[in-house]
Amino acid sequence: MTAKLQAATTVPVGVVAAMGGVVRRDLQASFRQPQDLLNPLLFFMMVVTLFPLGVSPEESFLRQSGSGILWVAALLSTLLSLDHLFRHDFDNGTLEQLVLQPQPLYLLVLAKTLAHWLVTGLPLVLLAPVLAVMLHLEGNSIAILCLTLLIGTPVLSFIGSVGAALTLGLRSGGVLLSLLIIPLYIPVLIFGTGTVAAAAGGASVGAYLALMGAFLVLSVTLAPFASAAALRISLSNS
Amino acid sequence: MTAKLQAATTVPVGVVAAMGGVVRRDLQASFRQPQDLLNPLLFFMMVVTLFPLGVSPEESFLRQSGSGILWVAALLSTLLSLDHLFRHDFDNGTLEQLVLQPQPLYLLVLAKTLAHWLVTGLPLVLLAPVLAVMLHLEGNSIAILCLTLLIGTPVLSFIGSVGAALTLGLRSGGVLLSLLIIPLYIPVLIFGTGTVAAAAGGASVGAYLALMGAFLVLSVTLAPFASAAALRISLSNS
Amino acid sequence: MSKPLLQATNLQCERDGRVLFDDLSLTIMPATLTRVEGPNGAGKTTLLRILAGLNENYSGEVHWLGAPRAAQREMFQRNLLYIGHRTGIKAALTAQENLAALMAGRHAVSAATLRAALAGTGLAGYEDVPCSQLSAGQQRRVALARLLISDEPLWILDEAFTALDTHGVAALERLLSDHAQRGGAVVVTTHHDLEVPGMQRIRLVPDKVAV
Amino acid sequence: MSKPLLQATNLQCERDGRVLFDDLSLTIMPATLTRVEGPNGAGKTTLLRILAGLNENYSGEVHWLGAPRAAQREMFQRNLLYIGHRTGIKAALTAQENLAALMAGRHAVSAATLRAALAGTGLAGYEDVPCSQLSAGQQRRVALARLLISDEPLWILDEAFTALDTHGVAALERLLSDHAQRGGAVVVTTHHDLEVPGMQRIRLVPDKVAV
Amino acid sequence: MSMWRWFHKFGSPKWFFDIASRLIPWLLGTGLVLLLTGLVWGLAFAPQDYLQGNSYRIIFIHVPSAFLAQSVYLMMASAAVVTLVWKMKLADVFVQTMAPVGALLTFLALFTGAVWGKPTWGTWWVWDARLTSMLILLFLYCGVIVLGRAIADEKSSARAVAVLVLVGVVNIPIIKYSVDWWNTLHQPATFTLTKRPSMPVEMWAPLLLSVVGLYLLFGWLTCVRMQTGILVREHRTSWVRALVRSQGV
Amino acid sequence: MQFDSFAAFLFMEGHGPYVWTCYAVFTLALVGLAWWSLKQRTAVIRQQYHAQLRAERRQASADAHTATDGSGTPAASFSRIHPS
Ligand code: HEM
Ligand SMILES: Nc1ncnc2c1ncn2[C@@H]1O[C@H](COP(=O)(O)OP(=O)(O)OP(=O)(O)O)[C@@H](O)[C@H]1O
Ligand SMILES: Nc1ncnc2c1ncn2[C@@H]1O[C@H](COP(=O)(O)OP(=O)(O)OP(=O)(O)O)[C@@H](O)[C@H]1O
Ligand SMILES: [Mg+2]
Ligand SMILES: [Mg+2]
Repeated sequence: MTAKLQAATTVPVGVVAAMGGVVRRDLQASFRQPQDLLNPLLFFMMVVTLFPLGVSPEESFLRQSGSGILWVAALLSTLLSLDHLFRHDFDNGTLEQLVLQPQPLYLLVLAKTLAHWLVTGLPLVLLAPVLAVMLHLEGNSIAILCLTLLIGTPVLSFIGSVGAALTLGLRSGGVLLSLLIIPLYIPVLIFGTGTVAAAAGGASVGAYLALMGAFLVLSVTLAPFASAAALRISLSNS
Repeated sequence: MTAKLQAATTVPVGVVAAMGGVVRRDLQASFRQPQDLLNPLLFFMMVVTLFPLGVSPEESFLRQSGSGILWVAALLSTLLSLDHLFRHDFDNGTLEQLVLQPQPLYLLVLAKTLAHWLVTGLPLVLLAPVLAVMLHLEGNSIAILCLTLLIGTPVLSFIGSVGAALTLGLRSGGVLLSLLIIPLYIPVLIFGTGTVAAAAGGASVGAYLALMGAFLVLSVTLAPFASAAALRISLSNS
Repeated sequence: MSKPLLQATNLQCERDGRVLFDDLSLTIMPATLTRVEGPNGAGKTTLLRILAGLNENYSGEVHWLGAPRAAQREMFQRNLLYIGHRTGIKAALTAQENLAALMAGRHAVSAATLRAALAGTGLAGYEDVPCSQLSAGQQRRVALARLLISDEPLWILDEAFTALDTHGVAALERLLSDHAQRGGAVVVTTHHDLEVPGMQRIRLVPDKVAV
Repeated sequence: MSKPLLQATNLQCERDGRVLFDDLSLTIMPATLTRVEGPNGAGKTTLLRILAGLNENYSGEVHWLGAPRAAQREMFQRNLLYIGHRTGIKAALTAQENLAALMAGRHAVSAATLRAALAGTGLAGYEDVPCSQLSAGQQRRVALARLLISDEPLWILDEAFTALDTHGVAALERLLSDHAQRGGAVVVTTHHDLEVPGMQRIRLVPDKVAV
Repeated sequence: MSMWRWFHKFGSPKWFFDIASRLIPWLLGTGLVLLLTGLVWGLAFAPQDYLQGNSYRIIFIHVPSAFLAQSVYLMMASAAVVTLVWKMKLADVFVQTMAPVGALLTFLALFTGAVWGKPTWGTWWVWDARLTSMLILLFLYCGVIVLGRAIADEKSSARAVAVLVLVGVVNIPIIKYSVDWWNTLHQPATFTLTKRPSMPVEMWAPLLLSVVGLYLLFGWLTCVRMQTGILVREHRTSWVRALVRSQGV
Repeated sequence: MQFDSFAAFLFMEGHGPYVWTCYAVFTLALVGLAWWSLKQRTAVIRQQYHAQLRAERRQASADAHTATDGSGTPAASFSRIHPS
């Protein structure tokens, strides 16, 4: 590998390869620190178990509010994990290097957010059926619930990435991040639980799912732009 | 203040003054600006808002589960904030300096945890009545609820401090310890909501409150020892 | 090759109400080593981050190979190697994984090359140790290993010599002047007295009239 | 005053399966300056943290004024000033608040003294700036300001000269040898060539039999 | 080009400062007269509502606050676009100085609504679509304020807040739509704000007066607060220094 | 006037407390905001005025020092502080 020592005129590593690199590296780092992986999951489980304990263990209550509880819990665990999305990388300088990579930043941010979802959102979707059974939800509702979580949790990650990027250098990070993001999460929450309620009421859920799909497409395409802009701002300030 | 340059034989700053110093400094750092005081309040309010939106806005449901929701939200806010209890100080080296202060470490840790409660627990107790009204709780229940939160939130902070100290350095130990802390939170939650339910049912709450008081005394006296030991381990390891 | 690599004109930057520099112009030619000097707080880091495109809170113009940098951001970044105060090393990954990650978006390198680069900075035997278990100087060495396999012409290094022992400092000095001799450009800050023949200097003098 | 301040016997420490030092004994007398030397990764930081009582993963004995340290922890800590890689500066607090916080458990100092100490490290005018807005060197200066108002006899400083500009380095060197001359003891690591008359050296040689 | 020059001129802080100085007395005078007329008329002279009795008189402050609370966010969003695209300082001054005003108006709408709810609905609060979306608007405002103050650097703070306001404004219609939908899904329509008898002129005339009056007062507040913001940001320019010299005590 | 007496006006058939709290809070909030905004403006002007005076004084003393030091800034002495 002899150095060419003249301005390179091509970007030899393709965008897709670079995005793959980002995902692989983030997954690697997460699996090295398993407690980072498990924390959101444990949190999710705990929030869900708190309701039978703290509110009421009655089957009718749980059946009625189970899907709402699972959704709120999923939302909160995503929120909890968002603080880590960029902060470690910011502190150790990896983020600077990401911004300086010769690929469009918003694609790299997209890859990073995707990795975040794979680590925090997906396990939660996989765990949801178990918890749903514990909350006495019915088979059909459980299937719909998991489907809405599967569509909805990436939306949460992507919207959240904007907040994480905006609050990056700031000391009051965690709480501030939640303040900025929770209002934006509300439509997802409403339609997520709404879909399950519609299914339980026997209505057709096609339209609801289409709407959630629209949220997903919107957030995946737009949020990385906003996050990339916010990251540049935060880095300028550090 | 001429330097004596020989081994000092007394500790000139008293324990109480040193503890006061720790509390003041932590409050200063949290409330750099007056509007920072608002953050935990807003956060708590938003978490509570998620439940009517996600589960059900009906008055009967909210009245029944209002106190449980508030307790769960309080528990979650505490949990979310625990990560920050020692981590910043660990990263910037303040924790090393704390450990090297010439006062007993467990008292300094006690002061630090107290500061944490003042910043995260207390505001939440103060806001709880407003949210309770929005969740349609009744006057008597509201008073009891606030009382249980006032006794219960410091317990959450103190128990949590042990977990925070342990997860600081131990990489794989983290999971184990979250698992240890969660079960410890559950009795507090059960008795907290149980007290309110008893009051709503017209039963006397004296015994419940006495028990919660016992939790408080126990956690304030024992948890700082465990946390101090955990901090030393974490620091040895870094 | 007389075309300047990087050209900045009329840079002005203020931070918390204090003007760090004003009307600063500079040209980075190929085959030069430039040292940015000044006491603590003069604005060296800020200047380097502006040149690297990390700090956008400035006014003035920056050109890359004669054209505005903003219009060719990706090409510029492809040709720039920046190492800052914070080195870009993840504590959870091993030395080799870290180096691979840093090279990922740039050009393809084989595992053997990565190991050779690490060995070149004195980390033979530490390739598979998580970086959290490396000492301060060893962590910097992981970051500096990039220099050994870089094909970027422009190097911008902030406090490049921090935490290195005497051998490390000498070896790095040689590497930097080699890079300049072979046509590359180096912009560097350091507080130890770096003296390289033909070194250019940019001196930042703090202006103390703070409001 | 010939009684040793700190005495360590038969220290042994291993980290991730590698023995850093073994059977290391040392004595820190009053009125001495000791430099711990060694290449990157030799174990300097580890040794200093053991001496300061921050790292408990070692075997061997440490005595303070002739008696086992464990039995008189608080007195020992009262007489020790340790500044590590990480300086103990909170980004959210101002320079003066940080200094006050660092002095809080030690001895009472007036606000005027704090400001004088900050001025003495060249931070006059920055007393009320949050430390997040200070440059790397300025942040270290805030931590070093403690040295100017310390009444602790034993100073343990890890990489004390990092990030300081040339003036700062020279002034700090003077301060350290003054402290030794007036009967204090300094244990320090640094990679720049510190030369003080009468300086003692502890050399850590990495044992290359890595596992 | 002429567009650019237009922006340059109207984006000049000094130009705005001078115009604002001239507008201030007019805005304050007419705003106060209209608002007070509207309120006195509404409180004392407008006829009683046959359904709600006298409690309906809260409408004369409730509706103006609610209207303005919503439109301030839209104005902030337009200003945020200008901040990001043209990097115009004035636009950021507007966003950052007016966010607290928007939050206060939102709070007033919520508070007056809550107090009104007690006599009419028998409860301080219901999780009704419109109420809930107003609460979320308050959260959005709080986020903008808190973020702006948390970032010390002026330029970074301006750009970060602009990004947040824009993300928020994209979401506002989505939130509104979803909350409307949610409410009708979960809750049988117990109360709707829109279901009311059409208002006689003696009721809507004072309402109109107070709405217009509050808008004018808002204009006055904008001028005063933006002047403060300009003074802070431009403190090193010669014209501000001269002005401070001539006015400082 | 819709009301027979001033007392009736205040009482508003039982709705007085609600109506009047609303108007009171509304007025207080707006007046408070206006007062705060005006006060902030004068405070900023006054503060900048004093800052200018201070800067001039500092400049004058710095000019006096430049003869000795050259930089006009207090150098770091790193000498120990011995307050009386
Ligand atoms: C906290 C509680 C309340 C909130 C947040 C609230 C919010 C709002 C908002 C945002 C508007 C403006 C709608 C628009 O822009 O068109 C509005 C208008 C109005 N509100 Fe409320 N409201 C509350 C309680 C009440 C109550 C209790 C009543 C009376 C029973 C009421 C009666 C009205 C009326 C009559 C209008 C004007 C109608 C219209 O323009 O659509 N509101 N309110
Ligand atoms: N994040 C920040 N926010 C606001 N101001 C800052 C920030 N970082 C640095 N500054 C200010 O900018 C000035 C220049 O800082 P910079 O880090 O560029 O200095 P430097 O020359 O690199 O110093 P050093 O030699 O100590 O690294 C400092 O005086 C500091 O007050
Ligand atoms: N947290 C840790 N866990 C395990 N091993 C570690 C840890 N930190 C350091 N080590 C190992 O201990 C050895 C000594 O590290 P130490 O930080 O003491 O070196 P040092 O002499 O201070 O080096 P430098 O000059 O680079 O600061 C290193 O080789 C490293 O492999
Ligand atoms: Mg620097
Ligand atoms: Mg070291």
